[in-house]
Amino acid sequence: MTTTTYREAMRRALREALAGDERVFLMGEDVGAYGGCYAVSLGLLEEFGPDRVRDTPLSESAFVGAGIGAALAGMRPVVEIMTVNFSLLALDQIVNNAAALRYMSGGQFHVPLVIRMTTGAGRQLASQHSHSLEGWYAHVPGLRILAPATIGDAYGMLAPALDDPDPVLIFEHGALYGMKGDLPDDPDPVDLTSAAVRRTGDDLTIVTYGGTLGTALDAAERLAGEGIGAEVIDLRSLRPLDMPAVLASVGRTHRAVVVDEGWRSGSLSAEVSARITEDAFYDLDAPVARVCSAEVPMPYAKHLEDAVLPGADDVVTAARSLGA
Amino acid sequence: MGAFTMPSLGADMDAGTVTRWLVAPGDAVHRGDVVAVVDTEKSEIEVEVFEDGVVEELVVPEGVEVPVGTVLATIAAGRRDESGGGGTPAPETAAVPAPPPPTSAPPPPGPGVPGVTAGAAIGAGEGADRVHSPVVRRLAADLGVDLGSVAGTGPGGTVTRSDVEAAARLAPPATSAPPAPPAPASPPVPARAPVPVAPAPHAGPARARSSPYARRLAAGAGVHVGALVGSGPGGAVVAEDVIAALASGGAAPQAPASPAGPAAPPAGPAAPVAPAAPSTESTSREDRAARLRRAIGNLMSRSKREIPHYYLATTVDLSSARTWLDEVNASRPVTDRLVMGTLLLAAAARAVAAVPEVNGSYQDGVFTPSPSVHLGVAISLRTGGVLAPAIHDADTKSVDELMAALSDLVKRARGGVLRGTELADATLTVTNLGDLGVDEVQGVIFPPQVALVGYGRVSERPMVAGGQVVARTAVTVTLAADHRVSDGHRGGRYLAEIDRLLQRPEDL
Amino acid sequence: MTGGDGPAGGDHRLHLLRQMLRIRRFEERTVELYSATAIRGFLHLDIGEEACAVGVTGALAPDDAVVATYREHGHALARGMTMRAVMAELEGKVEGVSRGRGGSMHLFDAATRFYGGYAIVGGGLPVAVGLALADKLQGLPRVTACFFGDGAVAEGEFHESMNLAALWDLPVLFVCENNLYAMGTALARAQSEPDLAVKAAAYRVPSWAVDGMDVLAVEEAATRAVEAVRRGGPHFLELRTYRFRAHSMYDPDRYREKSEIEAWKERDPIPALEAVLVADGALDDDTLARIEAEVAAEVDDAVAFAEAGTLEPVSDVGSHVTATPQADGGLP
Amino acid sequence: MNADDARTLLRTTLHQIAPEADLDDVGPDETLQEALDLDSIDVLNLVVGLHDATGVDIPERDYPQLTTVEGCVAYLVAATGGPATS
Repeated sequence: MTTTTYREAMRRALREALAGDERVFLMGEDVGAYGGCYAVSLGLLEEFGPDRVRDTPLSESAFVGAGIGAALAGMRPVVEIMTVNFSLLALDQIVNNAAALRYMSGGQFHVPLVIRMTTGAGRQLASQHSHSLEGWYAHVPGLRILAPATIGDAYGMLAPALDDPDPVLIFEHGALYGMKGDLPDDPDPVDLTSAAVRRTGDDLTIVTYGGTLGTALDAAERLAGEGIGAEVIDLRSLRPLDMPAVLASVGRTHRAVVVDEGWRSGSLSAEVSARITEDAFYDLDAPVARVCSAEVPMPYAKHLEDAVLPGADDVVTAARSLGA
Repeated sequence: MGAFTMPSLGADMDAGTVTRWLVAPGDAVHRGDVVAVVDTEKSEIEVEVFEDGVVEELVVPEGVEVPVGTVLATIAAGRRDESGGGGTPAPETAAVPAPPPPTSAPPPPGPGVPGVTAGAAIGAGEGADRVHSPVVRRLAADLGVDLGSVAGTGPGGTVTRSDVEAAARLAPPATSAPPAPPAPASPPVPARAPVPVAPAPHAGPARARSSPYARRLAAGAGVHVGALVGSGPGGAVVAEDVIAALASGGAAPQAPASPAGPAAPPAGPAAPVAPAAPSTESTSREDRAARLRRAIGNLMSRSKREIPHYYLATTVDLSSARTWLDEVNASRPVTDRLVMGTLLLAAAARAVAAVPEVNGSYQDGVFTPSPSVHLGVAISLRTGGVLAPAIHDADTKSVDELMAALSDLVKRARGGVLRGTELADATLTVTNLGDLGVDEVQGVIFPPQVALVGYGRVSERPMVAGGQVVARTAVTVTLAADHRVSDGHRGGRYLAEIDRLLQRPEDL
Repeated sequence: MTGGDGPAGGDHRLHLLRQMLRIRRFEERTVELYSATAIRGFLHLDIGEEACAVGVTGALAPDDAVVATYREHGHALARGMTMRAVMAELEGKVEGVSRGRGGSMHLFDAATRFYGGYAIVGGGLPVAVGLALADKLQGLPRVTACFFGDGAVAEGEFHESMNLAALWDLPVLFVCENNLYAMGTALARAQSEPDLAVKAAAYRVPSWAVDGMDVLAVEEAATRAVEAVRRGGPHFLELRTYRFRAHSMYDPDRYREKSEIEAWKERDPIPALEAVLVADGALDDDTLARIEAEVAAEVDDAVAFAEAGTLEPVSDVGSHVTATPQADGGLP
Repeated sequence: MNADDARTLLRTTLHQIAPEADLDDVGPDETLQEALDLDSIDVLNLVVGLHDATGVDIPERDYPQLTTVEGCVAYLVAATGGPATS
C-alpha cells in the first residue's frame, strides 16, 4: 500500500502501459517536454523517448485522427487532449470516425484508441476550460466513456481501456489530480462495465460520477446524521451505463437523487433519471431529483463558481425534498 | 419493348412532372441519352434513358405530375432485349406497379402512448388487460370515470384523454354529489378545453397525489390510494401511508374495475361488489375492520374468480421434528428458542427448489417463476383481517434466521410497521392455522401468486408404522395451486418434498 | 483483381483501359439502378475521373493502404474489391463489402487495406496520417495513399494533416483529385490561392500537378511519388480532372456551363487511352468489343449477385457497434 | 415478586404482544391462548417478555404451568423466590 495522488496514480498506469506494450504510445499537446498540462506525464519523455511520448502541434483534429489511424493499423495510442472544451475541435474525428468505423465497415475495422482529457470546474478557469461535456460523448454509440473518481480508478481504468478493442474516452476531473489516498501495490483490475457502490444505505440512492462523488459522499454523511441512510453509487462508466446497479438500489430505497456537474438540460443526469423512471417507475416513492450545475457558462469569480456548482448542501436539500 | 419510367433521383423524391419531352415517337434513342426534363420539388433535372431503341409512345404528356415509377414512354426494339441478360430491371411490360403516392400509404404503426410499456398486450375487448397512461388514469380518477368501461380510440385501442372526457360527459358516475350541470347545447365534440367539462363529479376530496410505488403497493393489496391521507412531498400518498393503512385496517378497498400498476392483477369487468367511488364521506367513516374485511374480500373474490384452484393434502409425520426441536430448545435460553412453525416454513421454502412452478406470479397470461423465494406468512390481526407480509429469500435462511424473521414480522404486523416490499412481493404464501385447532386448511391463493401452503394443527395422531398403529406427532399439509401453472402431479411432488425435508429437521 | 489483359496481354496499358471501363460501366449501371430505387442514399459518381483512381492504385503495392472519399467506387474497384461485393453494398445487402452498413459512401475492405470512404470532407486525412504513423513506428515500409477533393483543401483538417505528416516525416501520399468544384462551388470562388500544389508546397511537402485525364501520366507520376514516399516523407499530387456528371444523383448541375462539360468530355480518359493504343497497334475493334463484352458480363453478374443477395436480419442491427454488445445497443 | 407484581407484569407483557387484549376478560381458569387468541409465536413472545423482566429462564417443559392467568402468577411468584424476598 502506497500513499499517492490521483495524478501519480494515472502516471503510474501510463508508465506501466508504456513499459508493458511496445504498441502503446502517448500523444498530445505538451505531453513530452512540458510534462503534461496537468503534469500527468511528467518524466515519461525522459523514460520512453520522443517517439513514444510525442508532442503534437496544436491541431486536435489531426492528432486525434492520427490516433485513430494508428489504432486502425495495430498500435495502441493514448491521446491526451488538454481539456474537454478543446476536444470539440476534434469532434469530427471522435464522433464521425472513431465511433463509427467498426460499424460502417461492417465489423472489418476497429479503433483501439484511448483518449484522455480533463473535465470539470472548481479551479476558476472560467468559461472555456471548466465544462463537463462528457455527457455529450455518452450520447454516442461506439464509444466507451469512463470517469474515474477515485485513485484506484485513476490507476486501474487505463489498462482495461487499452485492452478494449474499441475507442475509450477517459474523463479526468481537474479538481481531483491533487487528491491523496492509498493505492495497493498490486491493485485489482477494474471492471469497466460496473458501477461501484461507494456507501450503502436504505433510504435514498444518490447516483453520481467523477468530480461530484466527493460531494455526494459528504451529503450522505450529513444525511446519516439526520437518520437518513443514503446509498451512493459511482457510475464510473457513463457509456454503457450500469443501470442494473442503479435500479437494484432504487428498488430498495425507492428514492433517487442524480448528481451531475454537467448542465441539467439534455444531460447525463437526464438520461439516468429517464431510465430510472422507465424501468423503476413502480418502485419510486418520490420523483427522481437532480442536482446539476447552474445553466450558465462557468464564471471566473470564486464565489460565483461555487454558487454555480452542485454542492453537498444542494444534495441534502434535494434528498430531504423527497421525504427520505 | 421497354418502359421508360419516372426515375427516382433521391429518397426525398416521390413524384415528378415532365416539363419538356426532348424526343418524339419514332425517334431513335440510345442508352444514356437525355430524353426529357423533369421538374421535381428540388429543381428541373434532365433525365436519361437506359436502353437503345425507338420511342413508341409518350404515355405521360408534359405538365402532368406522376409518381416515381410511372411509365412515361414506351420504347421498342431495344438492343438490351436481345441479350436477355439477367438483372436488368427494365420490365418487359408496361405493368410497372407505380408505387402509391405517399399520402395514400398506411400510417406506420403508432409507437404507443407514453406510459404504455412496449409489448404490452393492448386490446379493447371485455376482460382484456389494458394499460392506461398515467395522464389518462389521473383524468379518469378526477372525473370519476371507470376506465374499464371506456372504449379506446387511441393506437391499439388505448384510451385517450378525449375518450375519458367524452365518457365523463355522457355518463357521469352515480354519486351522492349533485348532478353535473346540463350538457351544453352543442353536441359533445370530443373536445378541447373550451367545452365546459363538469368539475370532478364526486363530493369526496380531490384525488390524492400518490407515488407510483405507493400505487403499486396499494393495488397489490386491493387498497384505494384515494382514500388515504398522504404524508409525502406535497401531501402525496407514499408507501408508508399505504403500509400504515394496511396495518391498521384503515384503507378502503379498491373498486374492482379500477386499473392499477403492473403489479396489480388484471382487473376483470366491473362487478357490483364495491361502490364505484370509495372515497366518499360514508366510506371514510367506515369501521376500519370492515374496510380491511372488504379489501380482503375483493382480493379473494378476484382470486376465486380468476384462478382455477386445485387442492391437495397430505399428512406428515413430525415425530423427528418434534424430538429435534425439544432437544434444541432444551439447551437454549428462552430468547433463542424455536417454534415448530419455523420448521414448517423452512420446509415450504426449501421444497420450492424441487417444484419451482409453485413460486412466482401469473400476470397477463404469463407465469413468471421467481428466482427467489419470498415467503408470505399469513398473520391474522386480532382486530380482524389478515396480512401476509413476506420473509425475503426464505429458502436461503437458516432456521434460526427464519425464527428471528418470523418473530419480528409478527410483532411488526400487529404493531403496524411493516415495510412496503414485505407486503408487495411475496412469491408464495404459507398459512398456519394450527394454533386455532383446525385439522387442515383449504386456502385461497393471493393473486398474482400461484400457490398457497396450509398447515393445520400439530397433534398426536394414530399412524401406522411397521405394521402397528402408533401415536405420532403429525400435521396435515395442504396445497392450493393455480391450475394454469401447475397440475396435481407437480403439486403432489411439492408436498412430498415438504414431507421429506421435515423428516430431517437437522438439515433444514 | 478481376480480368487479365487478354490475348493482347503484356501491354500494361490494356489493363488500365479495362479497369477504367469496369468503373465506367459499373457506374452507368448504378444510375439505372438508382433511378429504379434499387440503390438509395447519396450516389456520387466518378465518371470522367477514372484515370485518377486507376493510375494511382496501379502504383501501389498490395500491402499499402488506401483512404478515400465518398466518391470512391472507382478506387474500390481499381484497388481490387470485387464488383459483386461493391454492387451488393450499394444495394444494402449483407454480402456487400461493408455488410450493407456503409452504402456507396462507406466502402471498406480489410483484405486490400482499403480503410474506407469518408463522407465528411477532409475527415479521412488525419486517419491517413495515423496509418502512416503506425507504419513508421513499426518500421514497416508501407505507403498510405489518401484521396480527397479540392473542397477538402479548404478544411482545417487538410492543413493540420499536411503539417503533421511533414513535421513527422510520415509516408503519406496525398492525392488531391481537383475536379474544380466543391459540390457546386467553383474552386476560384473558394480558394484564395487556386493553385493547390502551391498551397501544399508551403508545408515543405513535394508537390506535383498532373493531368488527371491521362491515366498514363497519372500512373507515372504516382509511381515516382510512391517510391519517394517509401523512402521517407509525404508527397502531394494534384490530379487535374473533371466529373462529367453532377455532384450526386439529385443535382440539377446549374453551376456549370454545358459548354464547359462538353469541352472536358473531349478529353474523356477512356477514348483518349483507346486512341493511343490504336495508334500503337495495341488495340483493335475486336479486342475492344471483347473487353466491353467481358466488362458488361461482369456488371450483369454483379447486379444479379446483388439482387440475389440477402438483407441482414433487422435483429442484427446492433452488432458491430462495439466488440462486446452494449446493453444500450440494438433496437429500441 | 408477589402475586400483584406478577399479575401486573403479566398484564403489561401481554399488552405489548396483544395490545387489544384485556386480561380482565380472561377467567382465572380459562386458557390464555384461547381466550386471547394467541398463536405459538405470541406464546413464545410472552415467555420471552416474562424472562426479560424477571431473568427467569423458563424451560419448555414448564409451559403447561403457564396456560392460565393464575398458573402464570403462581409460577412467577415461585420462580422469583416468593414475595418475602423481594
